[in-house]
This record gives sequence, C-alpha cells and structure tokens, in this order.
Amino acid sequence: MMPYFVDTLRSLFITMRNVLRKPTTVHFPMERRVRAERYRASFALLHDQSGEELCIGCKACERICPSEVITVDAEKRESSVTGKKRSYAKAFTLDQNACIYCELCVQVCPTDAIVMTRTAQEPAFHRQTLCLNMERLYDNERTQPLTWANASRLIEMQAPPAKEPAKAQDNADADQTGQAR
Amino acid sequence: MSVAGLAMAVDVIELLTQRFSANSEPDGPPLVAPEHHLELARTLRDEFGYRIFGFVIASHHPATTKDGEKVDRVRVVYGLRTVGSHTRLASWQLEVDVGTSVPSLVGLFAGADWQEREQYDLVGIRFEGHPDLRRLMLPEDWKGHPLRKDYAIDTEVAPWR
Amino acid sequence: MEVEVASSAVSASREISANQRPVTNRSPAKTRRGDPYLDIAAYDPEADLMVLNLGPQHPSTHGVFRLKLYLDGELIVKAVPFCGYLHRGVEKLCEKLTYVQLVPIFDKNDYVSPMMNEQSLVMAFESLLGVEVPRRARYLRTLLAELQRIASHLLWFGAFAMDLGGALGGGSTLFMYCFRERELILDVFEELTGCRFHYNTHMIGGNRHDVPAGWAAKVHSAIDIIEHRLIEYENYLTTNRIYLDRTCGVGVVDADLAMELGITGPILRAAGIDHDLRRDAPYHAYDELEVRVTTDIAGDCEARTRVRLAEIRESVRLVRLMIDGIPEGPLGSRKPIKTNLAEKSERGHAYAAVESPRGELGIYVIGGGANRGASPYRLKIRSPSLHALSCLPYVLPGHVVSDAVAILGSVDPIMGEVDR
Amino acid sequence: MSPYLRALIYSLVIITLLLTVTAWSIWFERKFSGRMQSRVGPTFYGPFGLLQPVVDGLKLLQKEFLIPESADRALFVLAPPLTVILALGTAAVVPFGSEVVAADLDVGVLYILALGSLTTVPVWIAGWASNNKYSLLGGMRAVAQGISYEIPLALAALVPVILAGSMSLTDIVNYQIQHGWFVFWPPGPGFLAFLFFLPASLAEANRIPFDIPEAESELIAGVTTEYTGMGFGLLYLAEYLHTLIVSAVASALFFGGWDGPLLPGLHWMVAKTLVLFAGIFAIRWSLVRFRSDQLMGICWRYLVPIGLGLVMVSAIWVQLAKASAQ
Repeated sequence: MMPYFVDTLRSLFITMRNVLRKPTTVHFPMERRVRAERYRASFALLHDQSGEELCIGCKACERICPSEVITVDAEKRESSVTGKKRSYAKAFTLDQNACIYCELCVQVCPTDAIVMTRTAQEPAFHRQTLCLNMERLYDNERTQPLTWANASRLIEMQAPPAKEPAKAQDNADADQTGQAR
Repeated sequence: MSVAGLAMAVDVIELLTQRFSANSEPDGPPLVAPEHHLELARTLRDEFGYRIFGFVIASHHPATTKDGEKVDRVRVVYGLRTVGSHTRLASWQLEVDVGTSVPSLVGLFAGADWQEREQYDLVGIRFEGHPDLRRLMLPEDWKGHPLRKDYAIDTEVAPWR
Repeated sequence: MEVEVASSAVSASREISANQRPVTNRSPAKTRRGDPYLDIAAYDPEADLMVLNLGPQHPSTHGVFRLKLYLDGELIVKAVPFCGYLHRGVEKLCEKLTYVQLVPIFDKNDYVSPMMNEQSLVMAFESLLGVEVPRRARYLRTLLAELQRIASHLLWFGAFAMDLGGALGGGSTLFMYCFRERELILDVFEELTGCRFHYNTHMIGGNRHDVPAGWAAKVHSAIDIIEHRLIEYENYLTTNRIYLDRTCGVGVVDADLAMELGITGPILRAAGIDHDLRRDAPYHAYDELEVRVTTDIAGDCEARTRVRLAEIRESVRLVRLMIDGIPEGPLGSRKPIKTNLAEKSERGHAYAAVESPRGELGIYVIGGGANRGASPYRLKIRSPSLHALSCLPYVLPGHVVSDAVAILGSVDPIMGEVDR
Repeated sequence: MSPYLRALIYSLVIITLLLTVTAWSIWFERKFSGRMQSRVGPTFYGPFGLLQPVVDGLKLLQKEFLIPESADRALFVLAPPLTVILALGTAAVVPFGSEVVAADLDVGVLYILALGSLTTVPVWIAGWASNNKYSLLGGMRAVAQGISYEIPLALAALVPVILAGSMSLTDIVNYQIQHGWFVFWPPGPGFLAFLFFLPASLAEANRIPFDIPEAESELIAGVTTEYTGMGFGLLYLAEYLHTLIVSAVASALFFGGWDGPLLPGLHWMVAKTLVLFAGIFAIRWSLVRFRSDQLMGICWRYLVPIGLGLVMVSAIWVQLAKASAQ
C-alpha cells in the first residue's frame, strides 16, 4: 500500500515542478512562433529586378510534381519590360489541397521562378481558397516572407563531387534532357 | 544470385544450388521449384539458423512468348533472416502460373500468415495450406487484385460502404 | 540552465533505474499463446460471448485499426485484427511515379519516423542503381536517423502513457511532456530541411540539405534537455507503482513467437534477443560507430518500455559522438535533381533494410518499370509495424480489455506503415 | 423563522454556492492542468479565460440531446438529472459554517454514505439505457467499483465518528474545535483514516486513478459515450459536484470544518474544501489508471483490512482516553 502513496507524491512533485516552468505552447492565432529560415509552407512566383516575370512556362515543375498539383499553360508573347519575345506562363495553378510540400518544384526550376514562403496558408472554408492561381502566387511574392531556398541555392548546396566540375550555371539553363547517365 | 544489397552466405548458396537444384537467375534470387519450397525453408530454419521471418513479395509478370502465346506468371520471393551479430538474409524465388498456388509457409513461420494474405490480396496469388486466406488490406468485396499489371492505376472504384 | 544540470543528472538517472527495478518476477516468460484460428461457433455454441469492436474509430487504436474481440466477461477469448483502413496503395503508386518522385511520397508511410522511410527507400534505389554515397552524406544520414529515433520513441512513450492513463489524466500529462521534448527535435529538423515532418531531405546518392551554420549547437542543447527530462519521465511514470502493476507480465511476446512472426526491433530485444541491424548489418556510417544494444528478458510491456527508453539514451550518446565530427566533403555523388527521369534502371532486384524505431524496415525493389525504366516494376515495403501487429491474436487472449489497449500501445503500431 | 423556511434558504444558498464553485472549478482545473502540462489553458473568453465555464455551458446547451434509436428512452433521459440530484442531496448535511447547514441530521455521516452509494444507480442506469457495449462495460465496472469502495469509505468515515462519539457532522466539527483536528490528533488513526478516505472517495467520485467506469482510452467514455449536449453536461457536472462534496466532507471530518482563526468559519470551510479539491485535481493529472481487477484487489486486500484495524485502534483510543480522564 505504501508504494502507491510514495509514488503518487513523486509524480505530483514532477507535475508541480512543471507548473513552475514556462508554458511551451503559444496561443496560436494571436501569437506565432518564429519559423526557421528554410521553413517551407506556401508558394510564390517571382519577378526579377527589372520587374520581369521569371517563369518561362517550361513545365519542369509540372512534370516532377509527385502529386500532380501543378498545371502550367505556356504562351509566347512580347515582354513588357524588354520588348523581346519569349515564353511565359499563361496560367499557373498550384492546388494546395493535395500538395505535399516536397520542394521538388523549387529544386527543378531552371530560372529560380518558383520559391516557397514561410507563412502557411490560413485554414480555409472552401477548397478553392487553397488553390493558388498565378495572380495569388505573384501576390505572395510581395506579401509573404520567402524561404532561403531557391533552385540555384539548392543546387549549389548539393554540388556533385569534385571529379565532375560543378556546372551550376549550365544546369540552371533549362537542362531539359536531365542527367541520364 | 543478384539481389543488390542482399549478399547471401556462401553455404546457403551451396545449399540452394546443390541440394535444392536452384537455378541461378540473372535477376533476383535463385529460382526454386515449388515442391522444394517447404523443405528449403525448414532446412534453413532448423539447420542454418534462419529463424526470423523476413518477407514475402509476389510480383506479376505477364509476357508474350516468341510464339505469340500469352503467359501470366507470378514470382514469389521469400526471405528469412538469421539472428544476432552478422545477421544474413537468405532469399529465393518461386515462379508459378497465376492460376496455380504456392505452398504456404504458415506451418513453419506463423508470420507468413499476414504476409501471404497481403500478397494474395494485392497480387492474387493463392497459397496452398494457408488456414485463413482472406484479404488483408482491401475490403472483402473488392474486385480484382491491384498489383496485377493488368489492373490500371486509375481503375474506377465505387466508394466503400 | 538545463544544459548544465544534464551531465550530473545522467548518472543520477542510472541509479534511479537500478534501484527501482520492479519486484515482480523478471525471469524470461513464455507467451501463453492464444489460438488465432479458434472456431468460435464450436467453442461457444450458445453464443454467450460478447463481441466488442475495438475500433476503427477508437481513441487508442493509434489511427484506424479494428480489433474484433470475443469477450467472456471482460476476458478476451479470441482477437481478430482487421487492418487496411488506411490503405493508400503506395505500392501501386510506385509503379507510376519515378525514383526521384517517390522519395517525398515515402515520408507519408511511417509518419512518426519519416526519415527512416526515406533512408530505406533511397538505400534500396542506390543499391539497385549502383550509386555510391559520399561519406559526409552517410554521416548526416546516421545523425538524422538517430535524432529521428529519439523523436519517434518520445512520441511512442507519450502515446503509451495516454493508453494507460487516459486523455484526461496523468497519461496526457506525460504525452504533453513528450511532445514538448519531441518539438525540440522537430525544430532542429525544421532548421535543416525546412519541414517539421515530411522532409524530403534525401536524394539518390546523397542528401539534399546541408547543415546550416550554428546547427550543431542547437542539436546539442536539444539532446541535453531531452536527456535531462528523461529522468523526470522515469520518476513520473516508469517507476510508478501503478504503472508497474499495469505493465509487468502483461502482453508477453517471447523470443520464439517474435522471431516466428518476423518481429524485429524493440519487441524482439525486449524478449531477450540481441539483434540490431545498426550493429549486426551496419549501413550508413554505423560501421564506424559502436552501437550498444539494450536487451531485456521479460518480453512484456514494461520490458519494451525499458528497451525503448534505453534506446533514446543510446541515440543521444550517438548523436553527441557524431554531431561535432561531420566530415567535410560533397553532399551527393549525383548531379542535383533536375528532372523526374533522372534515374533509370532497366532490370535487377535490390533490398535494403534499416533499423527503424519499430524494427527492420526493408524495401525490396524490382527495377525496370514504366516511364522507360524510371519507375520501379514492383516495390514492396517490409513494414515492421505489420509484423508487430500480427502478434496480437497470439498475445491478447487471456487478457482483459484494459490490457488489450496497453498491449496495442506497447507494440507501437503506426497505421500508415501497417496499411501503406 | 420557521425551520422550513430556514432550510429552504440555506439549501438555496448551498446549491448556488456549490454550482458556482463547480463551474469555476472547471475553469481552475483546465488552467491548472494546462500549467501542469506546459500548456497555457483557456485564455480566450474573459481575462485569463475566466468566462470559459459560461461558454462551455452555452456550448453544451446549444447541442442537440441525441437519444440513440435502440436506447431505453425513459431511463436514458432520467439518468443524468438523477446523478445531479443525488450529488446535490449529499450536500444537505455538510456544515459550511457553525450555522450554515441545510439539515443538521443526527445521522449525517450515515446519510452521506447512503446517498453516496445510491449514485451508483443512475450511473448504471445510464450505462444500461444507452444500449452500447462500451457503456454497458462502464456501467458494470461502476457498479463493481461503487459497491467495493463503499466499505473502506464507511470504515474511514467511522474513525472520526467513533472519536467524536457522534454521527452528526456539526458535532464532529465541534468536537474537533475543542480537541484538535483529527488529522493531527489523535496521532495515527485520524491521519491514516484520511489517507484511506481520500482514495476511497476518489473511487466513489470516479476520478483518476480510479476512473475505470469512464476510461477514455479503453471504453471511449464508458457510461457517457452515448450522451450529448446537456445530458453529457449533467453527468459531467455531477462528477465534479461529487468530488467537491467529497472534499467538503473530508474537510469537515478530518480538518476541523469551519475551525480557523481570524476569518469567519465559512471562509475557512470553503478554503479547506478548495485546497483538497485542488489536491484531487493534481492527483488526477499526475497518475495513470488502475486496471479493474487491481482496483478491486487494492480495496479488498489493503483498504478493508487496514480500515477495520483503524476502527479498532480508534475505539481503543476512545476507551483509553475515557479511562485516563477518570
């Protein structure tokens, strides 16, 4: 009989010690924890410094996406900045309802156009809200903090061993054929 | 004898090829005739110390022979493991037609029960002597066996109950 | 503050464990095997037994798992497990997706230790494709695996306490403590990979994410806190008389039954078999480390807890050994992923197994599938949880419903991995 | 003032007091358990989440009271109010001050024990009427546990009764005011009787570690599985009321009731009750639960024999005290 009382007191001692500790949870909607620099939550499409859309509509992300949530429609038109004719994404949708946040689309982007953002999408009442179209992806570039990772940084980090000279720049140039051995 | 990452012990290879006249396969573990199957597993367990039940993998190989004849074969790979330091795996495979069945290992390894049920469920290979051959993963009234190559990945399925 | 206490506290914890060994009989026990094929119609012609469906919607089935229990009063006569409620057809999906795309998918299998799933998959692919892994990546993988093992065992410990003590009671208190400590590891993972759970940090031939600056110090402080708090857990739960009453002699899985069923990992070690793939078939960088394997002889719920807590300590020790000495060098031996058809294999079989927190997690892959060889032809996951769960029809008969919940908790089933 | 009017007023005061204290005690428990678990607890409604009980109540009121198709409708509806009525009924004889008592019965302790054992009945009714196997198992466990733990509870309560020589709670408290609290004096039986009263009353009130009738992890929620809305709310309320009254009775039996310096008696009584109440909460959030057979084993192997011994020791003490006084 005695061990029950002693062990109860010992358990009580531990819980009481934790009463005095600072709570580890924060009250979520009002307070938010600081996310790591690489934290990946939502997506954004980027412009370059001159205001040109970076996405060239090459569909590399559409092809690699394991859960097939990205659809890209490409078109050729004249750039509003440089006036040169090049390919653009006409429509770009990313359905976050099924996205698994694997970062592969960021990894394969030849122009560093798609990156991830550090704030998660708010819970939504409609599935459509979680479906990001091109407009909202470009909005995210302005409104959301971006993660550290983009394609060229990832490739630099995963640089292959020295026997093959690192060709980060070459890789970045729309290496559509892949590196089949 | 070529399962990458699965180096079999020399004495087991000897046993397989000499006592059980296994055929060395270019792909995958040695091919054993179904009638040697149970005896092989018993020998490995009792004489060689392969006491931990490893895995059962059935794979469907439909093919067309040179004569234009369609063959529907299923290959079943079994694996057993030794205990303790320098643990080794022994594995062998059987090849049968889809309609025929493979002798079940349940009598030797109770763990084969669920594994063989799973392979029956997904690949549709029957195991002879299995006491309780029901579907394990899919509902009882499921039509077809999903891991067959003729089962398209986008097959329409009615919502379950 | 916490960090300074840790080193002195370690020795104190060992003493507590040694002094507080339970007084019950700790001799190697035999499972009183129930008959999984018992014919209920013949056993109970009057239909007096009560059939209780434990699950699939039940708070302590760790997901969606159904146990059909034939009860005589509260005593279990026969237990029929049903799984597959979480079956997602990953093995079929493998026929469609390519080697590159499959890595993030496998995070979702065993959602408590995703790192191990990625590693086993990537290892199987590497042996199929004949890819070397640089030393730095092997070290990093070992480190991540050990951190993941700590996190996984912590989650299991909390959930097990909750099975014993209820969601509104002492069990949930320990659950919260374990989650608090596990959070430290997830923070470390977030720092490295950017995700707290579904990392996608491995690629064929190496790792995708390199160690950021100041990471080692964060890992140090995290594992120091965890090691210190483990003592609290021991004082709180595992030396508590009520806990010992609930777990000692309950759910004995003896060595013969475990091996016959293919159960590996902590359950096998708790039954007295000294078997650990990290030491016995070293992969990654484990051949350069000395892994101390803990075993127990009783094979009951208490022994399994003891083994798992010892494994947390061992992992903490290994992480401490490794964290400051990650070798320099390239992170991967292949070019970074640029397309989904990057890796191709025309033929061949490969098998790779890692010691996941639940046992031998093996991937058997047959090459030469769709997408001109960029997909596997057939991929099979040897899931340790499925093997572990198959002990239930043998172990449960003769126990009461409360014990059924405790036993189910102590085999640590992750339904995502069981059903795949 | 007519005695009937007085009883009516006092009972209204005590019921209001009890319900209010119970409501805020739920807030207190949630906040306290939150801090025990490194959480923050309720913070949304009111300062420090103080309006949480009100919101909880409103939520339960809004919810539909579902009656399962195969349930025994009359019994199913009857059970929750009955539990609350029985729990409140127990409070009638608890003295909250030298004058604040609804009915000062001569057999107060007996009355409490009798009503306490009656609370098993509505729990069993709820378990049976739900027509759910989990509820049925919970009800069965509740009955087995209730019947077993009556005995150590009665034995533990008998010690102060013997020492004070009266079954009236007011008399027991008055005796303690003169001779010292029973937990301290006489050394031994009083304190041990309190140590036995506590687990036995926890078992009566179905609190962890004795909450096997509604074990969430095994029986989902036992007898309350099928109850929704205010039906569940009432069962929940009755459990808290029971715990509160048990702590009030314990403070009257062992801690000298309203005895204390400076402040009025009612304050002391409420303070003592709340401290015991908080202690029961702390125990609840610190322990895992027993298995049903172990629960019975503890009752019949330890509590009952030692309780009998305590009763004998206190009887001998009373005789010795009488002999030495002569």
